[in-house]
Amino acid sequence: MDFEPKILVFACNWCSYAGADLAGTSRLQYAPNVRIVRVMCSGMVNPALILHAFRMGFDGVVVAGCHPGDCHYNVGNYYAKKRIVLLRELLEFVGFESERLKLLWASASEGKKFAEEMNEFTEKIRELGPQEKFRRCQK
Amino acid sequence: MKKEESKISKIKDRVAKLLEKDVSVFIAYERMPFELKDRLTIISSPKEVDKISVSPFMVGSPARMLLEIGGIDDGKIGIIARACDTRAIKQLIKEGKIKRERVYIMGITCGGMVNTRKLRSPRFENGRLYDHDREVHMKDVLYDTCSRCEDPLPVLYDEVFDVFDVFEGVSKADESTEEIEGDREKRWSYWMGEMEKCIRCYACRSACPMCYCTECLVDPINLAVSPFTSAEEKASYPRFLGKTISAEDNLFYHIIRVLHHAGRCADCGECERACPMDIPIRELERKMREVVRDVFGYDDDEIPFLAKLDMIPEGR
Amino acid sequence: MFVYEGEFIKTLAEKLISEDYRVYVPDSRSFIEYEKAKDIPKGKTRKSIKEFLLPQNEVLIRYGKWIEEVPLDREKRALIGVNPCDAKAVTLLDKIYLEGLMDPYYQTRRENTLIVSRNCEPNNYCFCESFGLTPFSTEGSDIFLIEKGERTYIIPVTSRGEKILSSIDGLMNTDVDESSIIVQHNFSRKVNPDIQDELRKKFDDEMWKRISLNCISCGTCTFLCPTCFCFDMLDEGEKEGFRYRAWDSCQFPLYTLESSSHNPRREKWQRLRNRFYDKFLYTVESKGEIFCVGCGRCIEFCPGGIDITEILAEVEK
Amino acid sequence: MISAQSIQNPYLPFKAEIIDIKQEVKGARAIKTFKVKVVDGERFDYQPGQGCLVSVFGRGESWFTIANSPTRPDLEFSVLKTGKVTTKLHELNVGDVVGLRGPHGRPFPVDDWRGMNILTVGGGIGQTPLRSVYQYIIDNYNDYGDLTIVYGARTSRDLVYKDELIDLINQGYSVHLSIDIPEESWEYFVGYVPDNLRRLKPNPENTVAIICGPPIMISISLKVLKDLGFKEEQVYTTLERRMKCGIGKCGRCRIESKYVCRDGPVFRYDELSGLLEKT
Repeated sequence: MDFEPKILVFACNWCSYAGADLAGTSRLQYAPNVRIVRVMCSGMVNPALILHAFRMGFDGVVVAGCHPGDCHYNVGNYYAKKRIVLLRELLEFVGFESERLKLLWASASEGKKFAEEMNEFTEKIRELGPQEKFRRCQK
Repeated sequence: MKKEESKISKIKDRVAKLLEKDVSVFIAYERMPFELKDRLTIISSPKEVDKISVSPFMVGSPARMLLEIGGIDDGKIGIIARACDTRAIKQLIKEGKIKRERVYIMGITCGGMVNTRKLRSPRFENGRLYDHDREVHMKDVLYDTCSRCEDPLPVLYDEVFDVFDVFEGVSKADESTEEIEGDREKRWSYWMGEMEKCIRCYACRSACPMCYCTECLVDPINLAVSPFTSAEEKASYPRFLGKTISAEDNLFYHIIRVLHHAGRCADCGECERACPMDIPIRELERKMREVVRDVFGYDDDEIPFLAKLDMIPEGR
Repeated sequence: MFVYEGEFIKTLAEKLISEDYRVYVPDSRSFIEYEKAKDIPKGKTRKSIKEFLLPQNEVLIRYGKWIEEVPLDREKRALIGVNPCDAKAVTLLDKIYLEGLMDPYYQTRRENTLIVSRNCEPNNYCFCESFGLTPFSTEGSDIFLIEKGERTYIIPVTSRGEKILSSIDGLMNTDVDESSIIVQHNFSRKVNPDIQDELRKKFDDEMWKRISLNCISCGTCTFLCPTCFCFDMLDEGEKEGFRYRAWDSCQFPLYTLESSSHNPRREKWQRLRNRFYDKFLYTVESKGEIFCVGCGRCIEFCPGGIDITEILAEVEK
Repeated sequence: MISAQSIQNPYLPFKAEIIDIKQEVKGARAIKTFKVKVVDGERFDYQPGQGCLVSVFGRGESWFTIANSPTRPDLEFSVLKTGKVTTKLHELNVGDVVGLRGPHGRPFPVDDWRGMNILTVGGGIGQTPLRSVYQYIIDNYNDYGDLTIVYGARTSRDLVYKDELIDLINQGYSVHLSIDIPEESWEYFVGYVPDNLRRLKPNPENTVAIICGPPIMISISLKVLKDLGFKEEQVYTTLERRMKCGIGKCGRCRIESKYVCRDGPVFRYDELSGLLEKT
């Protein structure tokens, strides 16, 4: 049975979500196991949201935001970068595969890049296999 | 150890003189009646000065007490602070929670605190520690924090008292967090084993001077609700974590708590001291300090770390 | 009274495992499975056996469209090496959960749990003598062991204990009188149990504000206390999930917070005061029993340094 | 008279279907009255003053006093929208299923009140337990003396069961409504409930008074009744505390040695006078 990973993407409304739209309108195919949640800014993504996603059973989480400097709120993506790096370091330290969490800069015009990144990330997670570590056990 | 008694009496006289005019209350430690442990206390008049006790058995963070009684009256507050407490006070001042001019900091040199849980029935007589009438060398029963303390000298003070000979053999965190490194699965099973023990009593959160949020996201045991909070707001309050006790959920709680201390933790070890189940939660904080120092290159700047945005580590 | 030469705990454990009990023995922190235990230390475990009768998390109902499953834990357990104060605490928990409306979850666990306690070595924090307990009191346990060097004296306390012991060979009954094997222990800490009227007088006293200064309102004292029984009921999972109950502490501010944002015990000192009044006055009025067994865990592990014996002495003054 | 199922496992709710929803009050502090029928057809007998834990799986449970009298069909609960469970209840509509646990709590001793006059003093949503009392009294009117209902709220829009009460007025019952802030088309008393009470001067002779509402209103009304000569044994009230298990186990609703969910929520005033802890 081929493992179909479940990926959650927090796409920032101004850049990445628009990029994902562009990928869709220009008929680019990318992995269907990606579920996109539109957030107003990548800086809004709280580390507890990410861990909650893993707890609910997602195999990979991507936080997609604007390139540094393009953020509609000036500093949102800087905060996101800091939080994601800190969270990845801590997850790596406790022995969780930190590759399951990815930060992606994708602007509104990079539809193709967005699609490629999604496919590549899905393949990587498919190799890693299902995420059993944080999954909530029905004790 | 006559030297020890005279130093402490010098501190007592100084506190008494301070209490007369320029300080309204003083945060110090007092010896507990039935056991070898010092707890925090508030000295408000020169008469109560002789209950002050300065010893290697002090438990509780004076910085946290300062936060708690900071708002009572507008007089100046004196505080006896070890090196890690002064770091915590400095961070709280940097974050605007305490005004420097309202605090009179009496720093003391620190030789490390003794972890009495490692001893069966400890006794302390004129500077020497005995357990079941067998003398114990203090350096082997220190708290893990103190045995790997990076900087045992106060960083912020109005005056310093040399009470204990400073703990020379401080390993500059040489055996850093690598010894639990190993491969991923080993680390994960190590931390699952540790987090299994956690009973989510939140002593670590309550004991930490940096954890002063009115509302905690992970498990709101301190939900700030007013008569004007609307029903929708109360209903939609994000409940990421309830009271489910599993190793993963406990790790979820500790990771989120530690993330909030990035660049702020004073490494005083109060969280580990408060934990009834002896879980090495300070390792997570030390890893956070290491990441903040090495990956981000942040080094005790005026602007708090979480607000400094111009440090984008490449390739991470 | 029986006597057994040699390692009685080992034989008892193997016998019980053969009767498909799961056997737990103490390590320094809590009770672990017998197979995993290297040696069995004396003295109190940090977590009491309350977690075997009232676990920190207990699923009451699994729901989907409606109630899917009501999981009752019918596993047969044996706890060997319990100290007398924890065993007595179980009888106090019974007063709450088995009187009035019977709590089925607690009841099935209680019936399937065998409590084998033994004499313990009190440490500096113990004051069980003030409540009429000694390191040798057998109340609340099914079998009581007194280890004396190589020999172990065994006292069957309940009929269930007798039934278990009858099926073990190698027990010789002996009529040595108890006083010869009971060791006196003088306790450094004392509490005067009948302070109910003092407590009533001192409700609005200023001392509670001063005493609660060190308290940091964490849940350690209530979670480690063998007689604290408060719990919270929560649902997890929107469409399908489980309704569970979890330990709760009257020291947490949310414990009495009402949705109108009125909180009868908003201040830290009110919550700390409530812990003393609840254990030494209110339960005496409602259940006729002091809900404290003098195990001293709340003193030993309090991060703030709150000492129950010191405070009760001050109440008495 | 606790239903059979809840004796065997008091934590299991049984099914009940919502058959009617009436929006009493709109706005931020909306109040809806749910008429609910027990699905398994199990006899569910209770007495005025008792309450149930209404449970919505996924959100939790809340305690509601049963709003109608046992002499009327089915069960009614008035739910003020204020938190996690109540917001979800307000989103439900007719035909949805909720869980019911109970009835729990000590009821009003309506049998001992035979032949006495009944005075109910209500404030805001506190009118719910009183409604079950005065409906019971109205249905057995010849066993009791005369009935006086005093009820008030902030504004006329916040009055619960308003049209019902106006019908009672037309039928000749002595009902005295009041609102705090004057409004044009309001022909009844304007002012706080205790002032309305002071104006009415009910005579304490052979009378039982029941006060229920916000804590301030309760304490002032109690003073007014005491000045009028009411003794503490004649006055009843219901107390409010955070409740979780509803069966006297979890310890949250305790006021000193009394469990509000088991020994209450109905208390006679002299039982409360010895309390150290002011609620």
